[in-house]
Amino acid sequence: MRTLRHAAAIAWKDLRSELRTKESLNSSLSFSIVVLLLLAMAFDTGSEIVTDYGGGILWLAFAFSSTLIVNRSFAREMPNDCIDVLVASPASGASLFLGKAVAAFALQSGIQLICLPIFGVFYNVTWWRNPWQLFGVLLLGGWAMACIGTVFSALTVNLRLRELMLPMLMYPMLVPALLASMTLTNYLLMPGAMPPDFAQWLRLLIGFDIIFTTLALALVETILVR
Amino acid sequence: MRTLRHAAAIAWKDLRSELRTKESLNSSLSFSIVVLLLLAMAFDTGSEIVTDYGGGILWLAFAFSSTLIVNRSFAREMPNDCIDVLVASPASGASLFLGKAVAAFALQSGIQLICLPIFGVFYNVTWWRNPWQLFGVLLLGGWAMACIGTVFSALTVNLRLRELMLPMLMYPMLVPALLASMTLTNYLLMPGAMPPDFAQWLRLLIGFDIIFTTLALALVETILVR
Amino acid sequence: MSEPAVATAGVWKYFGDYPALRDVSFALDRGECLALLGRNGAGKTTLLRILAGLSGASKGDVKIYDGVVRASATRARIGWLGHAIGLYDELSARENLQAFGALYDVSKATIGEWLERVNLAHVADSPVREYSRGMRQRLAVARAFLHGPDLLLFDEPFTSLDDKAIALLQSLLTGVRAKGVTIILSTHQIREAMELASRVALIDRGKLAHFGPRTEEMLGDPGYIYRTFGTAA
Amino acid sequence: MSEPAVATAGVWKYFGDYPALRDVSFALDRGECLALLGRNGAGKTTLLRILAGLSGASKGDVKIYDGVVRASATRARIGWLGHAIGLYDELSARENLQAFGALYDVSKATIGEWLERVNLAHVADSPVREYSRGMRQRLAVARAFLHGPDLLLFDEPFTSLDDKAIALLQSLLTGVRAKGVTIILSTHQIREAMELASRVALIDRGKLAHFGPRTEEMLGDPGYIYRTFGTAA
Amino acid sequence: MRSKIVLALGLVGVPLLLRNLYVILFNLPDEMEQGPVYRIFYYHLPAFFAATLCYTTAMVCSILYLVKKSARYDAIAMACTEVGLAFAAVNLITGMFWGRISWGIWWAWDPRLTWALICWLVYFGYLMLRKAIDDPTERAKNAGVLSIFAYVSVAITWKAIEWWRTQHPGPVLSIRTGEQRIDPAMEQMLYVNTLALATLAAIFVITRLRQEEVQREIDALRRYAHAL
Ligand code: HEM
Ligand SMILES: Nc1ncnc2c1ncn2[C@@H]1O[C@H](COP(=O)(O)OP(=O)(O)OP(=O)(O)O)[C@@H](O)[C@H]1O
Ligand SMILES: Nc1ncnc2c1ncn2[C@@H]1O[C@H](COP(=O)(O)OP(=O)(O)OP(=O)(O)O)[C@@H](O)[C@H]1O
Ligand SMILES: [Mg+2]
Ligand SMILES: [Mg+2]
Repeated sequence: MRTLRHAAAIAWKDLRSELRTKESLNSSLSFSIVVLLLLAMAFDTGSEIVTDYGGGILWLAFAFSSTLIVNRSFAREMPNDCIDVLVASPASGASLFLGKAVAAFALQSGIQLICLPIFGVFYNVTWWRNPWQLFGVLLLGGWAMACIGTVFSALTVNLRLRELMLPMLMYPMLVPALLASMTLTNYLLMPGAMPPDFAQWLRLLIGFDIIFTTLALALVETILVR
Repeated sequence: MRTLRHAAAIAWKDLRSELRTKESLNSSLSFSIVVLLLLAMAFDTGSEIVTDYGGGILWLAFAFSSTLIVNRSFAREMPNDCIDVLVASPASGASLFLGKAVAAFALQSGIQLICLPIFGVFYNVTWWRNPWQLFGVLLLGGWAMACIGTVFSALTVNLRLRELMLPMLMYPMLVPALLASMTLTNYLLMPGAMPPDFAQWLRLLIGFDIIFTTLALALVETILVR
Repeated sequence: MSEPAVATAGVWKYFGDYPALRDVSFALDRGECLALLGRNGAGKTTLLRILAGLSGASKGDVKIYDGVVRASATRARIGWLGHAIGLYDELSARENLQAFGALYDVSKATIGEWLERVNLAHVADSPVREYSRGMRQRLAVARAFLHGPDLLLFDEPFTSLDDKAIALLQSLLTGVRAKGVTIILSTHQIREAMELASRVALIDRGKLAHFGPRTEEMLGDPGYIYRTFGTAA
Repeated sequence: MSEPAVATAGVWKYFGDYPALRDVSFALDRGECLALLGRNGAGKTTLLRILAGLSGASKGDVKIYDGVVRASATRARIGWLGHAIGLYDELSARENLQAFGALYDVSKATIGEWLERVNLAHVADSPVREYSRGMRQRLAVARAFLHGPDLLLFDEPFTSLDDKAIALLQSLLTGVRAKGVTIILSTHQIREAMELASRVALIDRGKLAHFGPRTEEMLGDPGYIYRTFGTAA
Repeated sequence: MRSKIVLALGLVGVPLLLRNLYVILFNLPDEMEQGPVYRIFYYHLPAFFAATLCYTTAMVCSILYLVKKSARYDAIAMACTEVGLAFAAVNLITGMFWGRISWGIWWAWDPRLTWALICWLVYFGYLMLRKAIDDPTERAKNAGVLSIFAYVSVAITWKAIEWWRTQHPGPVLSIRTGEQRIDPAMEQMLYVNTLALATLAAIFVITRLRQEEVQREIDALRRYAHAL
């Protein structure tokens, strides 16, 4: 309970400093348009590529924006040594991690929700075929990115661990989750019944989320206290 | 002359401190590998898509990873108010800009050079068909990214939500250069003679570099002095 | 009330090969105010960070109110003020105090009181980015006092405070000390510290060169301690 | 040698609606040392930043050695030391000085000398991140002196320096002053500043409340200036 | 004085706009292939022209601001960009509806469309940048620089139609092609409606500017009060 309350306080603070004004919404809106535009440039769309690989394009955009958001998660605590105050406070490492991950997740989800209809218009995709399942996949995949990304960001605090080449491994670690999300999204964008391996990919994604959240919660205390 | 000497000093300092911490280098390199990996998985490689869109994929990875580098360009000067010391020094805005852009360019080129063979392996592309022309395109396109990225890094360094603002402002400007680089790279990856509009795209890219470098050099002084 | 508020036994701290603290042992009773003195690079900050649980000792033992340093209950009793102010530039003073207060269950009213007390109520809603250096330091002081800690660990708290703010901080510190709060503060503004301190410790290149009560000689003459207990160097 | 080293005429500075400086005019001759005093938030830093060309005045005129503030030649003659140290944490002391020295064409030998002078030669190759606060401040002082400027603008330079380092800085400052260098320093450590200053300025909520020579009364009694020239508040 | 200009412009612009609407709807003939939908064209292209005018003024004023450092120019640049963005949005939206009707899709990654979108995004970014900076001089300075950079994208949008030939119709106006490709009556209507929309844009800019000036006056008064 206390952990959750502290986590909420930290998430709220993070969101507050990001969302000072409603302009943040506008800028994430145009940011996502820009990324989709970039992807459209790379692949001459209009051809059948989108219908087959829509999920790939969408998640690439998500991965990119998420990297940017999550990179700042702990970096925000560095000026003025705010991290010291947090570590010295009774908040546990787990609550710190949870708070930061939730804040990143919320920002990220905001961008995803904006992206989706824009994606629909610009790529002529009917994305609302299976809306609830799609949101489910967005949540699961989004959490995977927020979780791994936050751990990665925490490494910026700890010099010793940061130099262990861990950062190099961090992003590639995400690949299974992203791959699962892409495939699932592709399936959900297609008309017709789900292919048989839908459930299998879903299980992979859920398993990934569970494993990494557990690992992160267990390890974050070591990362933060020198 | 003095401008160049100062620029060299600044570039050298930037490179030195980046190579010390490898913060943006690591994240940018691993992120570009992830992009290549994801795209390889998202699009069944081997199909004709890669031969058609190889340049697009490559430059997409470069563009994304470049953001992570230029993001830090001026942000690096913020802790301890180093920017104040630079601005108070006799170094001109132009030399500051040049130094930073060159440092970003060097880091970026390092990443490109590592990415290129990885790209070749993942996608079964023989990228060394026209190696020198290809390097030329990498240089021109890379400079466009470094140049625009550095200017916008200076413009946005004090903003909240900088992480989203920077790409949102920078990419639309960059699109012509990226488009040209993508197309040129596609041509260079294809076997056979160059299409007739090769020269035209090349001219576009060079023109872009010249225009934006000039604009940046002319305007950066105004940006930096408050 | 018998056990000491802070007790260290044979604390060493290595940074690489460099011993920043060498065998530091002392015990400080409750309600005392310890002035931690020492030249630049002596190890004051290192010691305070170990006491606050921000870094671990390489060797030795630290007890705070008979608890281990990193225990959550212990942390809740500590008020920390480091070299940097530990505040978010883009949030306002009030939002900053709210953010940290939430970690200690501090009420809104208390936050308002503290803003009054450090004379920042009139600018409580502008972002900290716009504060002058002394205003930031005052807010940091309020942040450290906010949750009514039992042990204050202050690293150079007088930095960039003006005469009035120093007087204010001194009165705040004597005020809480009267209520039994233990205080450890490091500083180079010896005069101001001596007015408060009941004990004085001198660290000399990582060693605890002196630990004892504050005497009358120290009050008038800021150089006295270095001359008497320090090494020549 | 007739024209003043620094001359401001009717300088105003607004942050939004708030006038941080109101109609500040003074002229300081070469070789003088001005102590800039004022309570927290008075506007000392704002004034120094305008003199260094780091921010523009909203109204009014600033002349430095008869040149405009932002001219490249003028900038080369200024030594700036702000609230923050202006050094890169991940570079070593030597690399930091080299990086800044390159902008002023300072030789390697000079850099070595300055590292000796501020007593950092033994740690010159460890990254600044590992320095204690006072060591960082000493390095920042070296950085500001490095290129032999003609005008020193120092914002609270004594912060977190120990007794020896303060003495060192004082002797450095008197040394260069004897060679005709002009000095403006803001500080709350009035005692230390009065030993150096030849002129004293008091800023009171943005207004220049006093500007004149340092008198004998000021030397012994740090509160004198505020009592005599400040407003009650 | 200012209000008289607005009034005069209004007296010219609004009747012109209404007359044009009447002529477009009832007097001009249908286009051969597309039928009545094509009438959207009379707003699609003139809106873009009006936007280009606004952007150009904004760019010029930005340069003037950076040279003269007078807040007035910054205000003009800001007002022009806001209005330009609105007209560019009209161009985009009419285009999208037109596309929906004649191509069956809302959007295609045709170079012309893409550039129009990029241009819009760039100037939208300009407004975002303005909103994100609090200090007025800092804001004016950074925005001024951005406005100059942004103008490159306007130039490219203008040229895109010649550089890349794709789905979106190529140039039709005789001043660009040198030959008469559409009915002269249609072409004339385009110019007349451009004039009407440009007048409208001028009215918007001046109004917005006045709003801004009032705001600045209030700020100055507040400053004066603070200084006392
Ligand atoms: C979202 C969709 C569209 C956008 C963003 C768009 C954008 C533009 C722009 C920016 C211009 C002016 C450029 C210039 O003159 O240099 C233009 C002109 C024009 N547009 Fe569109 N357009 C769109 C859809 C359409 C459609 C669907 C049609 C008709 C089928 C169309 C027909 C034209 C014509 C005939 C011109 C005049 C060309 C000239 O002479 O310059 N547009 N459009
Ligand atoms: N992270 C670190 N890595 C290596 N050495 C360090 C590190 N932190 C501190 N040191 C060294 O430990 C010594 C003690 O530093 P500390 O910060 O405790 O000094 P201090 O007494 O607080 O000095 P000051 O009065 O200047 O603040 C210094 O010599 C410093 O160089
Ligand atoms: N960027 C800013 N935006 C808004 N207000 C500011 C800004 N910078 C400074 N101020 C205000 O201007 C006033 C003067 O600030 P300044 O930093 O010059 O004070 P100072 O005399 O240096 O104080 P200190 O002794 O605390 O360093 C303060 O009230 C401060 O709140
Ligand atoms: Mg210290
Ligand atoms: Mg100050």
